[in-house]
Amino acid sequence: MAEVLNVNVKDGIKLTPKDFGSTQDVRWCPGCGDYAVLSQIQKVFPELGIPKENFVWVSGIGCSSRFPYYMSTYGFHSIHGRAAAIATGVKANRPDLSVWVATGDGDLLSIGGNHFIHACRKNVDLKVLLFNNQIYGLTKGQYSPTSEKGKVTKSSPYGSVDYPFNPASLAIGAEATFIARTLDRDIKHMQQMIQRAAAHKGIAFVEVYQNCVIFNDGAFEPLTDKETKADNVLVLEHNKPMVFGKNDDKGIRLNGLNPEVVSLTDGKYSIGDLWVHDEFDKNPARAMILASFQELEGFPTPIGVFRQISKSTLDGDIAEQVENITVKKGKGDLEKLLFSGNTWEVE
Amino acid sequence: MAEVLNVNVKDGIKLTPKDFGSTQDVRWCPGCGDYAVLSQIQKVFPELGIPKENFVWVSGIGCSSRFPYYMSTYGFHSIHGRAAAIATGVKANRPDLSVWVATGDGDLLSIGGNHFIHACRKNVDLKVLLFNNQIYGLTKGQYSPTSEKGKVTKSSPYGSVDYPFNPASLAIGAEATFIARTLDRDIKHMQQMIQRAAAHKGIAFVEVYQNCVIFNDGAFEPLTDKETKADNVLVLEHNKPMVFGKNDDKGIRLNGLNPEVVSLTDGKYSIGDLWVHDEFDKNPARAMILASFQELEGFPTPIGVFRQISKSTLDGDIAEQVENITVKKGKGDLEKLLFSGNTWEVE
Amino acid sequence: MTKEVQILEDVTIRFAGDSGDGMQLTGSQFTNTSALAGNDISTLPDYPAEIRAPIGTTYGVSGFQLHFSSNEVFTPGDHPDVLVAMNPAALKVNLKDLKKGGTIICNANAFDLKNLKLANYDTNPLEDGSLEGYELIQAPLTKLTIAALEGTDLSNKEVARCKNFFALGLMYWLFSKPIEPTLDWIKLKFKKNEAIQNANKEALLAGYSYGDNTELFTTKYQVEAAKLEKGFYRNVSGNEATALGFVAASVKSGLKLFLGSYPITPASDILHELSKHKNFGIKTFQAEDEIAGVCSAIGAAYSGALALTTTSGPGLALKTEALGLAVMTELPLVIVNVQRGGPSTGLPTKTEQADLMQAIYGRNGECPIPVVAASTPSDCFYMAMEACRIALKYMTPVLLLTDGYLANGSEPWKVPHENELPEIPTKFRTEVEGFAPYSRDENLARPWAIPGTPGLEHRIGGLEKANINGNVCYEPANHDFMIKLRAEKVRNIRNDIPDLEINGEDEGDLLVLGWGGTYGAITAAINKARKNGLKVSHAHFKHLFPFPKNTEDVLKKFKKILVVEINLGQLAKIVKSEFVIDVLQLNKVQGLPFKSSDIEAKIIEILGGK
Amino acid sequence: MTKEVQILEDVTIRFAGDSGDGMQLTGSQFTNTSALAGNDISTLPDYPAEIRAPIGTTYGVSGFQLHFSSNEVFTPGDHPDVLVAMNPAALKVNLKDLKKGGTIICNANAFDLKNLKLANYDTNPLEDGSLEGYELIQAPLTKLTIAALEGTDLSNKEVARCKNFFALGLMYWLFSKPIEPTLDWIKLKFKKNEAIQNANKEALLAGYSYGDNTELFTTKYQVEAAKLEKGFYRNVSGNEATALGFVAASVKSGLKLFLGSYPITPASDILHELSKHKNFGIKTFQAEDEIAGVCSAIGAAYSGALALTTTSGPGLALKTEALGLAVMTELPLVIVNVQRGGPSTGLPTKTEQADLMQAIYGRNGECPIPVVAASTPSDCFYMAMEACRIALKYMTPVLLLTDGYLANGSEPWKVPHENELPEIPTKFRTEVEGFAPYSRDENLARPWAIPGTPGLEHRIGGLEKANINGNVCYEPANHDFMIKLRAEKVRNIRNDIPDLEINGEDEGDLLVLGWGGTYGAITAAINKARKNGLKVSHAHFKHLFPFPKNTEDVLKKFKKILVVEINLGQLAKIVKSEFVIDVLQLNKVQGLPFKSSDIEAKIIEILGGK
Ligand SMILES: Cc1ncc(C[n+]2csc(CCOP(=O)(O)OP(=O)(O)O)c2C)c(N)n1
Ligand SMILES: Cc1ncc(C[n+]2csc(CCOP(=O)(O)OP(=O)(O)O)c2C)c(N)n1
Ligand code: SF4
Ligand code: SF4
Ligand SMILES: [Mg+2]
Ligand SMILES: [Mg+2]
Repeated sequence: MAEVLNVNVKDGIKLTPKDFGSTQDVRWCPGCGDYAVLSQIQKVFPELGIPKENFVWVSGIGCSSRFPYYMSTYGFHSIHGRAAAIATGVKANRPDLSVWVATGDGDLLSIGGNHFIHACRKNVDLKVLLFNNQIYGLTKGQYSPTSEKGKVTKSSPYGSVDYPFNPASLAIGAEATFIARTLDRDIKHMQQMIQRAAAHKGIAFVEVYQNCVIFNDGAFEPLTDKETKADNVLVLEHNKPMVFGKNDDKGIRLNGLNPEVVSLTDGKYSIGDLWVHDEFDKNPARAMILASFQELEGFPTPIGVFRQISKSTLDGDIAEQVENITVKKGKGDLEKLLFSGNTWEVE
Repeated sequence: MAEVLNVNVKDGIKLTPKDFGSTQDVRWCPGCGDYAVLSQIQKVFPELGIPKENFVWVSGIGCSSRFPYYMSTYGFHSIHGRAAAIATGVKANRPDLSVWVATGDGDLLSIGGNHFIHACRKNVDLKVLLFNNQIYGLTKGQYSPTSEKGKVTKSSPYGSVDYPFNPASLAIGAEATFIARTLDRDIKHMQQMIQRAAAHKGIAFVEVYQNCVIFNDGAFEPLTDKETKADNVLVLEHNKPMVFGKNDDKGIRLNGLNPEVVSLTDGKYSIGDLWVHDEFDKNPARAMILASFQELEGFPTPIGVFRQISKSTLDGDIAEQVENITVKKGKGDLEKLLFSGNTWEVE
Repeated sequence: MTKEVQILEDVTIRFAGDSGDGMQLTGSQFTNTSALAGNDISTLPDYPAEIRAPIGTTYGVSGFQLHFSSNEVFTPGDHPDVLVAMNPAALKVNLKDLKKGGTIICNANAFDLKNLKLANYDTNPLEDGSLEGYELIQAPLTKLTIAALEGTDLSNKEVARCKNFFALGLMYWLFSKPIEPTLDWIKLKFKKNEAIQNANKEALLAGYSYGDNTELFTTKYQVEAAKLEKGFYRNVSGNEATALGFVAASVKSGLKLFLGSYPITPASDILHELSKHKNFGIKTFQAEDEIAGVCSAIGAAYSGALALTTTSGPGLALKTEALGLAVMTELPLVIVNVQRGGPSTGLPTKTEQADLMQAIYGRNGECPIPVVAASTPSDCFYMAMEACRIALKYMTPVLLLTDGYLANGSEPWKVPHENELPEIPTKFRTEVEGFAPYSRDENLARPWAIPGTPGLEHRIGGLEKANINGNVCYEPANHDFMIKLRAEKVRNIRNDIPDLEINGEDEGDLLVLGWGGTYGAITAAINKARKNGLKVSHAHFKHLFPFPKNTEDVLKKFKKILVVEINLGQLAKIVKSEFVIDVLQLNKVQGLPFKSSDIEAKIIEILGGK
Repeated sequence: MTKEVQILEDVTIRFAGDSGDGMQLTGSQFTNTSALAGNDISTLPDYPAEIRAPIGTTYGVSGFQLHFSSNEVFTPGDHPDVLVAMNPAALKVNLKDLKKGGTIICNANAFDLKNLKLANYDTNPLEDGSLEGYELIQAPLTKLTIAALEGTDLSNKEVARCKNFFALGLMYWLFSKPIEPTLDWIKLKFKKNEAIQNANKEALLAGYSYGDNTELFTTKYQVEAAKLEKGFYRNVSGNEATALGFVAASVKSGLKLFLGSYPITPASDILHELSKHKNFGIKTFQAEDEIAGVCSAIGAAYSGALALTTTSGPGLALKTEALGLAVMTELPLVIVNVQRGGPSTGLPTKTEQADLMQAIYGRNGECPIPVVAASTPSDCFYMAMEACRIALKYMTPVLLLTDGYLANGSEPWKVPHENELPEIPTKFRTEVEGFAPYSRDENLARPWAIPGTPGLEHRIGGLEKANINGNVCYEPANHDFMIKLRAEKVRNIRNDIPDLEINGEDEGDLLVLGWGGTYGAITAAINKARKNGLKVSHAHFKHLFPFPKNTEDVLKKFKKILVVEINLGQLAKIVKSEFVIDVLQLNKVQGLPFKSSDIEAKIIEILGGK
């Protein structure tokens, strides 16, 4: 049974990043953050012990959704917003495959929002990489559901009136079992997140803050710029206190349910007072607080694994049910089925 | 400007429940929980001070979505899953109307999930009543996205493999500004929730646990049965400690971030130790913890207002933008617009 | 009391009562019993859109009509001979359909003031003479049932609920049917509740003996067994047959079946049926909406399943964008559309044939999808298999049209043996040598190279594909070429499907053309008209896109063509544009199947004669 | 150096370069300048699906073609006379379209090894003789630009980027155009960055004087002003004109405009344009998807707005279920479908006419929606108004079809004065007396009773409606009646639209039938063929459903009919079925507009002649 339910991991597979490079020219704009994700994927994939032919990339439509063309695995560049739904079909039919979704903030969260939240709740064993550039790239620069309120774009010349989604909050609300965030410019961290997502059984949602040089350049600069990064980014690590700042001089403390940024240098608080990150907490509140940092004045943006919990997967449960019923009722016999029910003979 | 942005409330309007009853026969099954919602709405509406002609009910498809036919206000029984999207159009175009959505767990959370989460994030000033009977009624009994895992229905003869949504969690994740829950059998409480929803500016999401006598009878019996109700239901009230149980003998305490059910009679804890409900907390964690009670062994199901926060509304912001730009640029002049840009004269 | 037994060839009964009165059950029991007794049969259930409308109202009436005969049967009957009316509302709603002089058997106890009022009767029709001209039999069914069950532990309500079995027993008596099949069924069905089991049994028996003893009836009837082809039979509805056809296609192709679907009336039963047969390796996925239904099926097809999605009109509308993707990626996929009354939500529980244009043309771009349609409930089985065959052989989505009438109606089906069913060869590509994702075989089908196959990794998608290598390609000439190639692939299917068959001579004054669920009604009408000497024949499309290749030849041999459809003339439009010939039309869009008499009348109107 | 000035009637130029080279800008500047100088003009931008493909690649080439003339102009020109190629890839991609013997002006500096390789050139075409037969002008545009800008503070990269202005200046010189309009534009556009402003200005001037001074050119050209009708003109693209048409309809109807839309190429610009004009009380709502786009518009229509939704093919597919609702609820709504290459994602930045069937038939049930189409960029203005007029007068959704070619192409438009535009009367119901939501006026339109109106509270929805009172109604006869009533309402619109016009005699050997964006190409071809003595006329549908009522009369007077479409024959199918006549077809589905020469050739093939 394990075979049916699990991604086919084999020992002794020797693959290199080159094995995953495609023969197609990569057609993103020079300088686009998408390139970074592509190289990190090509770097991590050979290490996963999964035969190349068992990887499937499914994407929707958008700049980021071109991703499958640039991988030499199986790939499906589908239609706008439907990647999660198609990938669900692939995985439900074939739990032996390692199924990855490449998607954009418009693709996953605007038109594709419903498939996303349902894939989360059902815990389909998909790895969902959200290329969040907070803009519609391919359609040349309209605001997206992650663009900040007030953003001036082609479709909002006077500033957008929409509040943005917080993708991590949404995923928590929809009960995704693995939620992480990383940065296009932080290569090492991204690699870790990809590895962690691959290792998770169930839906793994990884939000990548990705720079669109053409339509939303610099959106994440405070998080990636060498000067400001340390003060603006909090790297989450399991079982570690939440420390950040240029000289690790700041930390996050929980006051009741309310997070506070505290200084570690003014003598009031020390590392021991800080909130210790627990990825595996069943209580969604922790992750929710982390996700809400962005709406709080003066808080750093967390990257890393917000939450990872363990639940059976949709694809696994479906396969198991088929198997159990087959064992119980015996393998289906067409002749018997056709002649079942009330039959009568005419002689 | 206030006129444009606000629901038209007038003083001295004298309406009675009868004014809202329709001439159409109500066609729900005898005993259906939907009747209770209808009567409470007809009871509360006359008290809101809103002229009858300014109410609009929009619904999708499902048993519950027949609701508009039974109200003598303006009503739109639309297509499956799209009520929130249509209502958004009504409200964005006409902020002066009081727009209500009647919807089912399939209608709102299955096919309509995307419109729901987007209406939440955009804070459209809609009152959304979810008739959650944890089943597809109108299509005769398939499991719904709120049915419990393992449920045996027509489409899951061997038990469903889906984990359900927790509608409150989803709404919190999508950043709805008002989230409440009530019971079809608790008439007084339902009235309060309807009043509260009506008074909220922005999206007001009210989940009603509604019994479907035909396809899911008794789903909420533990919460509505006189014998068991007190032990299974926690009535949330702002600024009140969370007490429940037959003789108010139990309470909820927060241990760090983790809620605990404690006895108020064993001498260990007293009312003063309990978690005091704060509807208005900006931190979404509190509401998230309340929403997660259902997944915790031995916890009561909260009813009442989980959360209410204040933000500008989509419809208000759109109207305001139109107004500001009109003030700034002057009322549009078609002749000028036509002749704008590079024009030249041929003589 | 001995009663006269009269032999009839042909009887149509309609059971009608409140939604809660169990009329669907009563009807199906009578159907099964008649089938077992060798009659040919056709049925038509008709229930309200409401789940349980308030008791006694006209809109809460549920009906089940069945036509059983010692001859071949093609329709559920135009006008019932017998109407069983369990309450005033049932009488009110159904009387207009009853044959002139037909028999009304009604539950006299239900004709009290309250019920008469609920049914909007000002006076009691049982008393006011308005039923003159009918044979009216007033039986106090409720009271008789209560009397028969005296002494049980059941509540009054439960006892009263058994009256449908009393009525059924009475009808068994009246039509000289055996009661054993129903007794067996009761035993099985209520095995967990002996009290109910016994009560229903007693009610049935009491009804039966009431017939013998009452003076209300002087005659009983008998309909002899029909001369059906030898073999094993079962009664199937269209939805059941569709589901079984897919199971068969799965077995015969050796592919695992995957159904991605979202419930919708009247298609949901296919989902229900398939989800029972998981031991065939079938996976059913109840998706969040129709788009996810078809998309999950596309994902399953891509990864090697025999993939299906099932829906009805509004659901098909939602799936159209994704169907374009299936066309562009050339994946095998079967979409079932069980048509219902439209437009929009329309008449969701009623039948119609108005989605033909949507099926053939309702997509952006030049987006050809083969369309097939079933003609009878049991034909759904074969057309489901046929749809799978075409999909797999040509690597294409295929649309199977049925309708609410076929889906819920039933007929006896001579069950085929597994080994009589055709194999459906499949062809996963595995050789690496020479592989190109958009290369073509002799059918212009591209190779099916599924994930997990080493060396065949490739990318597909919704952007235009370069011929052969399948890369994204914006070349003008390639686009034109591929558009035409996709069209040709589908057009070529006409060489691989049976010729259009003709019932009657292959030339004459009039050809009646139909498709889908009108088959029975047209056949009955044609047979009658031909008996009356009219030179009329019938051809019925099972393949609607492309048409069978002999179609033009068939059409040309008739002076006139009449296209009969439950829409405003969709097939007529297509025939006119395809063959540039004019046609006559018969269109009635009432949410109901055609009566064969409507068609006969039209034929007579065209050809003259009586 | 004085140069000879040669007078030309007609010139087509194509500017081509990398996506980053600013070719769209260069093209539009030349267009505006030529327009201001009185030429008649037509343009065709053509850009890649990628935002910025890597520099130097063939798939990253962006082009802008314009045709300017002292005569009336109908198309952007079949084959450019002059190709401006900023790099090898641009040459490679565009050379095949250049007129035999045409002029190539290329940036010699860009023809280095790297760029040649990126464009897959094995040898340098400037040197290997492959360009023989063309007039090849190699100008070191990059170097000249750098030289001209010596001493600025700009970076090298920024300086090099100014080369498009140099090229533009050179072309202005070559075609004797004034440079002032562009100088003005530069001043305005770059007013915030003086360095860039000056650099562009210098580059433009340098390019202009380079023409005078270089020996590469011995001749310069002049295209005189066209004899256009008197009046004020502006250059408009189809999308702009569509947006303006809606603003005009809003003003003329006195209704507030509401647009619910989701971005999609090539329709997004309508959303962009309308969102600029909020001071007309316009509300634009960027919805979460196409379904929400149309649904929000339905909600807005219901509550009294002039409601719109805009999209392209795949988006229309998603909207079809909701359109059924708009039909059933009989609400006024305009849906714009800017057609692009399909099926599926297809060729998203290219033009096509393959959504006609989807527009007319792509919905479940009998679901009639009037369909109109624009013929030229400026016609989009009038057809947008016409769509609103029909929607409001008949209380119906109306589909307006344009296409990628019309949307992005532009032409001079003689701007109408506000008071020349027709009023669009509206009619909210307010009288309570006698109100019934599905009563009808003389146009069979039902009353528009919007929320907020006291006493008119009523319910509508997607279930079948009872005639007049609009209650939910499952009555068979009512359904048939309403289906036919909805059909009739839409069919009657044919009495309220202009007759089909004929360009040429109203009888003859051949009638060329077209619709939508092929108008210009057909007109040019017909004019030429008629000059050559062929008896051919042209009729172009603006109303496709229903057809103008004189259509059959028009068609009957010609021996043959040729239907020209950028699809596989969708209008042809409809004409055949509607009028039961055979037609000839010309279909080319390359993602490109027709060349008029293709059509001319086909006419000659049919009628003979040269
Ligand atoms: C059904 C449909 N609607 C709209 C579009 C147009 N469209 C293509 S990509 C896109 C949004 C892209 O934004 P995002 O998903 O954020 O991807 P990015 O380009 O930013 O990577 C849109 C609206 C489409 N292709 N199909
Ligand atoms: C597009 C579309 N898909 C499916 C359906 C069928 N359908 C009607 S109601 C319904 C679900 C009803 O469940 P819920 O929303 O929970 O409402 P309830 O009947 O339980 O009140 C479904 C699947 C439909 N009418 N339209
Ligand atoms: S437009 Fe933005 S997101 Fe798209 S490829 Fe270019 S830089 Fe990347
Ligand atoms: S089926 Fe259930 S939800 Fe629907 S009306 Fe009946 S009791 Fe209510
Ligand atoms: Mg994006
Ligand atoms: Mg429900």
